[in-house]
Amino acid sequence: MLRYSLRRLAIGIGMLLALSMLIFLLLRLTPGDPIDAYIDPNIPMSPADLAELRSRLGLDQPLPVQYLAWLQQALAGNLGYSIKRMDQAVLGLVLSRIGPTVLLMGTALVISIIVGIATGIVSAVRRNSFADLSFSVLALTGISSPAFLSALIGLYVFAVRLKWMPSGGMQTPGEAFSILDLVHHLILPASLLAVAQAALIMRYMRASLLEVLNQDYVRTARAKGVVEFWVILKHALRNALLPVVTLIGSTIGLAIGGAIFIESVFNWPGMGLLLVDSVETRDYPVIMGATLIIGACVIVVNLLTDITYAVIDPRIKVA
Amino acid sequence: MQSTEPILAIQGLKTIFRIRGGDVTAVNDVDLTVGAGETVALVGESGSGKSVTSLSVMRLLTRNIGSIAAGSIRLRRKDGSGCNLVSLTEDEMRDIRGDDIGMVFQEPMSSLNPVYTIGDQISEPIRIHRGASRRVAMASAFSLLESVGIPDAKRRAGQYPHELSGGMRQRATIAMALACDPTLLIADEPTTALDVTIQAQILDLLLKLQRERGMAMLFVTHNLGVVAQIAHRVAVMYTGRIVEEGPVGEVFSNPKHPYTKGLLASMPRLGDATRMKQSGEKLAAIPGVVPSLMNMPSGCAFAPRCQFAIEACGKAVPALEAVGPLHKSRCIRWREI
Amino acid sequence: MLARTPSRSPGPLARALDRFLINRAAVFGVCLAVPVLAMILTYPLWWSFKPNDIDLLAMNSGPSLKHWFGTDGVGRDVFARVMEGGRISLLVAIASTLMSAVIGFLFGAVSALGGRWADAVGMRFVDLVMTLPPVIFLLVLASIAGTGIWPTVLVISLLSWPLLARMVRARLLELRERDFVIAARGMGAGLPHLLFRHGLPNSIDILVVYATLQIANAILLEAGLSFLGLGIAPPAASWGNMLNAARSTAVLEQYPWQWLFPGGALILAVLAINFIGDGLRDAFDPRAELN
Amino acid sequence: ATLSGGFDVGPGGFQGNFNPLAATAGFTWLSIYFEPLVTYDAKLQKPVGVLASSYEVSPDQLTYTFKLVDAKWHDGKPFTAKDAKFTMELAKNAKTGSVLAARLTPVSSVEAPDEHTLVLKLSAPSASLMDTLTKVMMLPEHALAAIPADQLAKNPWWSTSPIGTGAFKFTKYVNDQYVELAANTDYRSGKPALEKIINRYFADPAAAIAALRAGEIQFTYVDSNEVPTFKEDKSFRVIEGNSFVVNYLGFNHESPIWKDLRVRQAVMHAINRDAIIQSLYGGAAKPANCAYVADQLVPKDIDPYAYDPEKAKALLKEAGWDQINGGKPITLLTYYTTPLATNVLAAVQAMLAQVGINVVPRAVDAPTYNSIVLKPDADISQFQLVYAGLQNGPDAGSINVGLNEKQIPPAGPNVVRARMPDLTAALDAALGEPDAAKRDGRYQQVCKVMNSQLPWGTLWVANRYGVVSTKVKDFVWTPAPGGGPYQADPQRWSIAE
Amino acid sequence: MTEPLLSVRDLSKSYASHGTQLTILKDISFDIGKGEVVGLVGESGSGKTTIGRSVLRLVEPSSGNVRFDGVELTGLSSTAMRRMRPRMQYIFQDPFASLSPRMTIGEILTEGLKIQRIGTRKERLERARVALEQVDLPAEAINRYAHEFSGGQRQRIGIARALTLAPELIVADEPVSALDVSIQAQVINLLRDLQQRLGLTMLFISHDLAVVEYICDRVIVLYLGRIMEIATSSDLYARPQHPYTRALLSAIPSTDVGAKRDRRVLRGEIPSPANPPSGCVFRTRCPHVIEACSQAVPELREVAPGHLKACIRDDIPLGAMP
Ligand SMILES: Nc1ncnc2c1ncn2[C@@H]1O[C@H](COP(=O)(O)OP(=O)(O)OP(=O)(O)O)[C@@H](O)[C@H]1O
Ligand SMILES: Nc1ncnc2c1ncn2[C@@H]1O[C@H](COP(=O)(O)OP(=O)(O)OP(=O)(O)O)[C@@H](O)[C@H]1O
Ligand SMILES: [Mg+2]
Ligand SMILES: [Mg+2]
Repeated sequence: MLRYSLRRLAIGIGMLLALSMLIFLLLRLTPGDPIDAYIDPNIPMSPADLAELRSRLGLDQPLPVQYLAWLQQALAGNLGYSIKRMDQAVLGLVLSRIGPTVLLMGTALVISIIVGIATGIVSAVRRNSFADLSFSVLALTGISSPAFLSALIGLYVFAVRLKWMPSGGMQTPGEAFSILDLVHHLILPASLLAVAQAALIMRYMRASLLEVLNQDYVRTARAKGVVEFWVILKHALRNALLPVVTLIGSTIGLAIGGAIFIESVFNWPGMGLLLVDSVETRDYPVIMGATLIIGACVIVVNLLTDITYAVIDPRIKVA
Repeated sequence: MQSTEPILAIQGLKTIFRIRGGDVTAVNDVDLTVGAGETVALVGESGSGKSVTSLSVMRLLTRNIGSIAAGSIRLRRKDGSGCNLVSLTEDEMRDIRGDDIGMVFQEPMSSLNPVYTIGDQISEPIRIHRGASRRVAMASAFSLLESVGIPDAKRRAGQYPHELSGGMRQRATIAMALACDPTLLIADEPTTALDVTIQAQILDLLLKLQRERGMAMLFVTHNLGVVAQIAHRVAVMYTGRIVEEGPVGEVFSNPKHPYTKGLLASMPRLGDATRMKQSGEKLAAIPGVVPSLMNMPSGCAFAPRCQFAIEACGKAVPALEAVGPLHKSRCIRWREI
Repeated sequence: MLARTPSRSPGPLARALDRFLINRAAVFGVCLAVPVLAMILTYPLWWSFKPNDIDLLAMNSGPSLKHWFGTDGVGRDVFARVMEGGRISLLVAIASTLMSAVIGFLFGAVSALGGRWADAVGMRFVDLVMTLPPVIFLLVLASIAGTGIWPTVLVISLLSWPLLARMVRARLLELRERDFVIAARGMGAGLPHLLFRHGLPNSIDILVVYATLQIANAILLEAGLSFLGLGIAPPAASWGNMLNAARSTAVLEQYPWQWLFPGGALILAVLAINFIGDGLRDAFDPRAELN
Repeated sequence: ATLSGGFDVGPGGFQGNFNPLAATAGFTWLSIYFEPLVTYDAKLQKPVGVLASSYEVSPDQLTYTFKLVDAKWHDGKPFTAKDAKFTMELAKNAKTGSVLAARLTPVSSVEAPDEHTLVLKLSAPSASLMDTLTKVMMLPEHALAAIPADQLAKNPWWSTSPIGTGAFKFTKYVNDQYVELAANTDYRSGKPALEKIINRYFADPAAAIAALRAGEIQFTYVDSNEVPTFKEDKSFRVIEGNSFVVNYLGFNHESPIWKDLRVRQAVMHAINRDAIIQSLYGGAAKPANCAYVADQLVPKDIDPYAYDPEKAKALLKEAGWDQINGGKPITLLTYYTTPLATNVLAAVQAMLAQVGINVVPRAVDAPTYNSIVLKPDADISQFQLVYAGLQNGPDAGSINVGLNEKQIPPAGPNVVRARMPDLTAALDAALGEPDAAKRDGRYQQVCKVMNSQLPWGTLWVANRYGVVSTKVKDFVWTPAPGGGPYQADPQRWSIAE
Repeated sequence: MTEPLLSVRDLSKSYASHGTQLTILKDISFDIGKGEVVGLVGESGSGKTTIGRSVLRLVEPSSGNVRFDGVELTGLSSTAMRRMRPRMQYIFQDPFASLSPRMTIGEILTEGLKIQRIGTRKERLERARVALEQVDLPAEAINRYAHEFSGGQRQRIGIARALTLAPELIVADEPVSALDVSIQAQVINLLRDLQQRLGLTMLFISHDLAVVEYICDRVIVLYLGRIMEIATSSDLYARPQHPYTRALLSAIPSTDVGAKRDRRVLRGEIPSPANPPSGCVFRTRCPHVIEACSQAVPELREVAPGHLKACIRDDIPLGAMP
């Protein structure tokens, strides 16, 4: 297992390198570059001036040269400097976003895993009951609502109308930091995010559990006099977990990328906001840096998921 | 310990399956009693309803598909109280399962949970019904494994079902059923996957437990040798009905139903083989096919294959008649057999 | 007991249909889907407004007898747009769901059943695709593929399959150790046989859930694409870009019919598809309990 | 008291930018703690002094002399002409990342003859120099001199400890959340009324509106279609102003389909601009028949291009539109993605369709747009038509870059590739006019040429809006392009508790 | 004898489990001639299934070779192997796990034909029907699912599946243990019939020594992954040479109620494959063990024509009691 993990991690590093090249290439293929993004089309500048700005950033160099220059900076440890926020090193910029993202996504994930698995189990066990139908309808409604819409509606209901929650941000401006304040700002976006994720988890949990409930070993467990609750939770659930774990794994992996809509409506200073912002401004170094860090997370989480498979189901061999 | 009241008394049991095109009666009008310290063997045609009878006693038929349509199943519990399993609630039933009744399922692979070690699965009923701690329960699991003849029990307990051979899995399920010293053990073909030495060992173990604790056993098997060795009484089933029942010696030496007779005749006997091979003689099988449950003949279900069949056989289902002390047969011509 | 004449037991399809028909939720789904589909397909025949006709004098008017669902910010009839949007959104969603389900299933199943190397290479590729930031990916694809229905379908499909691939793989990793799969191998089954005769039926539950969720996801993703100059170019209607109108606070608050109706249509469609999907899954699962 | 606002929301904002040298927008906020030598008055009509108490221009338009006021940096050090010279040199030096460098090329030398005098020498007269100077925020030499020019932009000074001379001083920036300023009690025009000003960042304008209505902020920019909600609400005051951006349909003159003037005229006649303005903009825009709408720049006798689809059809017929293009789809490229713009384009498309011009809008993000239209060898099929805007004020000469033949890419951003000698001549004449009094007349000529030759299908100049809580007093905000700067007098802002 | 149909040489198999290496099979060698039925008996867990599966490469052996009809199976490419597959079939021990829960019996039975592209759909169904009849199942079973059948019925479906491809070699892993004796008799008769008519070759794994005696020409006795004895069945049952074989034979229960035979239930623990005893692996439970048994692994040697045993003692009288 350890050797396998190490090998996968080694492959992962290679993949990150490949990823960086791929993204580098993709970025050059995207229409518009940082300089194009820098100017407001209403207040235009001449292409000649822009070319001057480009050459100052080295954007006129041949691609391999640019890539090597980036790689050199990246390996030097700070992943280069942002083009838009020239005073900030990418590594710092990205790292400062990871905290808020982990906080937001982590909270949302914890809520959604608990809620999603619990409702999924109830739905599967009480199939076609009222509870199942209402959970299903709720979940599908959650899945069918665009994130920006639910975020805006949430904002309107809870911040503007009821005034229970602040309208966004991570802390009250101008006040000293306090945990309570943070939690107050966290609840709304985290729960909105959790709804959609929980709905996904619920659907897969339900389907997968239904598949397992008819198995003979579930009957064996009943024959042993195991309480129905534990029959489901211990004997059936674990066998049904693989797809759900996969789903949760990829959600976690991608969570580092932040939640674009929620973060932008709630102005949560996370990775999603950073990424969108840097894409809008074609801030190449930031995009590369952020992507690599997200990529590293995805790779690690996928590895963990694969190991989890083997832990959950001994018949599956990693390696 | 000895009480006249049997541990298990099944009366008029009828179990049906709902499938498209109507109901299928898999078990029909089955009466069966098992006393303390007694072993009743259930033999018969494959598909005749032996497993379904066992599942009915455990009330573990697939919900919404299989159900008990009629009859009563009375059980005398460990504490001496009696109850009718058919009318118990699911909660009360749960107390009984695994504690008063242990069950060995026929399918050793699929009835073991693939994701838990067998040690864990064997110790589970002990934890549930005895409230034992994990460590204590595990320790009992080791000794259970040893008693069913699995060497190196500690290591085996840590293995997963797919890492065991077929026989070991089967022994693990036996250990699991015995975990709480049940008063009634329902064993559905517990030794089919076992080689004769292990089989002998298991049978010895069961006999020992029975002697020590007065355990009642309902033993489903195809192996008539095993029946002879372990059972006191034998019930022969054919298409959902008991066709003959009686003390083993009596039934084997003096079968009073043509099916039982055919069954005994088809058994290969050690030592006959060489002779039969040389003479090109075949094993005596019962001619004809088993009628499908969806499509049962009226009257005696065995009549189409029966060499003794007469017209009356096709008229009505024969009653289970006493043909001797404790010996019953469901054949109108038992006297001629 | 009367002798019954031997009746042939019904085939698997008949039994599946039977199971489907006794599933109330599934029948409800069909009852929901069929009229809605019929309406969407025939609306030009019986509805007088066209989806793209503007009427600046009648803009932002609420539901009325004339305009059942009201009008939007340039006075187009919301009902006509919901119908027209339904055509486009459902086409995009169903096509892209099919496509991504095929890709995802094949990738996952080949990884799980095709041996060590297929697994290693396939899954690392999935990792790579999962790590690509979707926005970048979209921008590039947008500049290559342009707008329109089929580029949109392509883009959405390419974006959505990795999760399915991993889930299918997880399911089949366990399946490949089962005796009946070994039995098929023992009869000389090649990869295609394992994929379609064993892999597919045994991951059908995942596929069904994926498909229903992906339909919703695709419709919403299409809406997101229009920000990047991809997707269904306005003024062509799609449920997604109609929902986008709610980004304006005024529409969100004062003209709710402009997003409630497409939103409601979307939810109804997803519910119907889900119930039908669940029903089909149950119908083809021989062990599922009847209810 | 604290005033919170979304100062960087909307088109004039530039969230996360702290470096005025690199700023293309965001001056509303930057000019609260930095100050330029001169700025526009609050109506954006003429430049007035800020750190310069007065200035003189030599008759040949080649020497500008500024007298500087007595001011102090936030750290207490005096502001001198040396600082001004230092700043001008930074701004001229492209290595610092200055976006002003190109516009300051006419400045050949910067002199500081004494503590309070700054002299700029020009190599050629420049009508837009004053406009440019409003954007040059003075920077402290003592804090920045040690940093090499090419490292300046990367220095964390900008977002951690910048000092300026303004009424408020920088206290802190919380990543992507807000910037906080505190009153500069030593401010030369008196102690500010507010204790703190907070600029909250909003990634989504709708969220800013929510915060405003929740009472968490007192001011933000709003899109015109959000205005009606606030107009009725007594607790808010709506501030309206000219956006100084003219919206137009830019004909790609390299595309053969627009060669015929009658086709372009037909486009103008086919679009019911009044209806769009009335319904979609709620009346908050002025139809434009050339790049200008200001009375002094628009001659009386120009063609109003009234809505007349019949005439449009007739013109197209005359021109032989069926042969030129007919019903083939024409890509209409735009970088406007707001809900309002989506509606406008839907209306425009429907109106053009009525006369037989089939345009297909394609909205892309700004970088994509720029990369398509600014490419010297641009692909015509990607943008036969653009829906865009161009700054037309406060300096009327701003539009030159978009229309002058000499500005065709790569030389400049004349993205429609208009090659109209008359127009170029008119523009050159207006820009070269040294006499301020005659300048308006010159621009009227530009307007006239545009109106008759239609390099663009000019549409309208829309208003822009800010909404401020009525609790806030003496608040000055003008929806200037790029956020200003202009004379906002933040030291006078106050808030009623 | 001409070249045997199946020839197994030095087959070994080990699993890594919990960090230790378990040697499940060690140096197994035997031949099966064409048309021959060879029984494989042995204690549960001794590796019978593993041999059966390794022979057909359903699990990959760790080392050793398997030749089938002159073709070296080990090392054959997967495509080439697939082409060989229909000629050799496996009947699974566990009738529950080896039938797909999602296929009807018809689909299960025609699967092999379909894989091998044999016949039209109708012909395939016809063959499936014939196979069902052969194992005495009603034709209507074709549209039902495996879980609707009893254990014995499923076992027969498994047998029918192996037969549809008309293989030359069948490895039957306890094919009749779940069947009642009358069906068992039918199936045995069927298998014998096929063997005689078509020259079917079979490796027959079973616990039921009576069945083995009846159906097999030769018998291999396995203990802890090693071959203990090989002999023709008449020879083996009449003159068992290895102490383990003798113990096995004596443990067979008989139907004669009360006739307690001298059952020699083996005492002692079955050693674990994780640390097998040195020398003869059976010595820890052998009633006739002597010092020398622990010294060296006994060779499998011929003690009479066609009768091989792996025991160093030749001096144990038949029927000797410990
Ligand atoms: N879920 C089900 N649906 C329909 N029929 C069923 C179902 N389960 C069992 N049956 C039918 O019930 C009958 C009795 O089956 P049962 O399992 O009791 O047989 P058995 O006597 O245990 O046979 P064996 O010895 O082969 O295990 C069989 O004919 C079988 O086809
Ligand atoms: N995947 C595996 N991992 C580890 N050990 C295994 C695995 N599969 C089989 N074994 C071990 O191999 C040994 C032989 O197993 P096998 O199934 O061949 O026995 P068998 O002779 O067929 O027994 P039975 O008669 O009980 O079916 C057993 O000790 C078993 O635990
Ligand atoms: Mg059974
Ligand atoms: Mg085995």
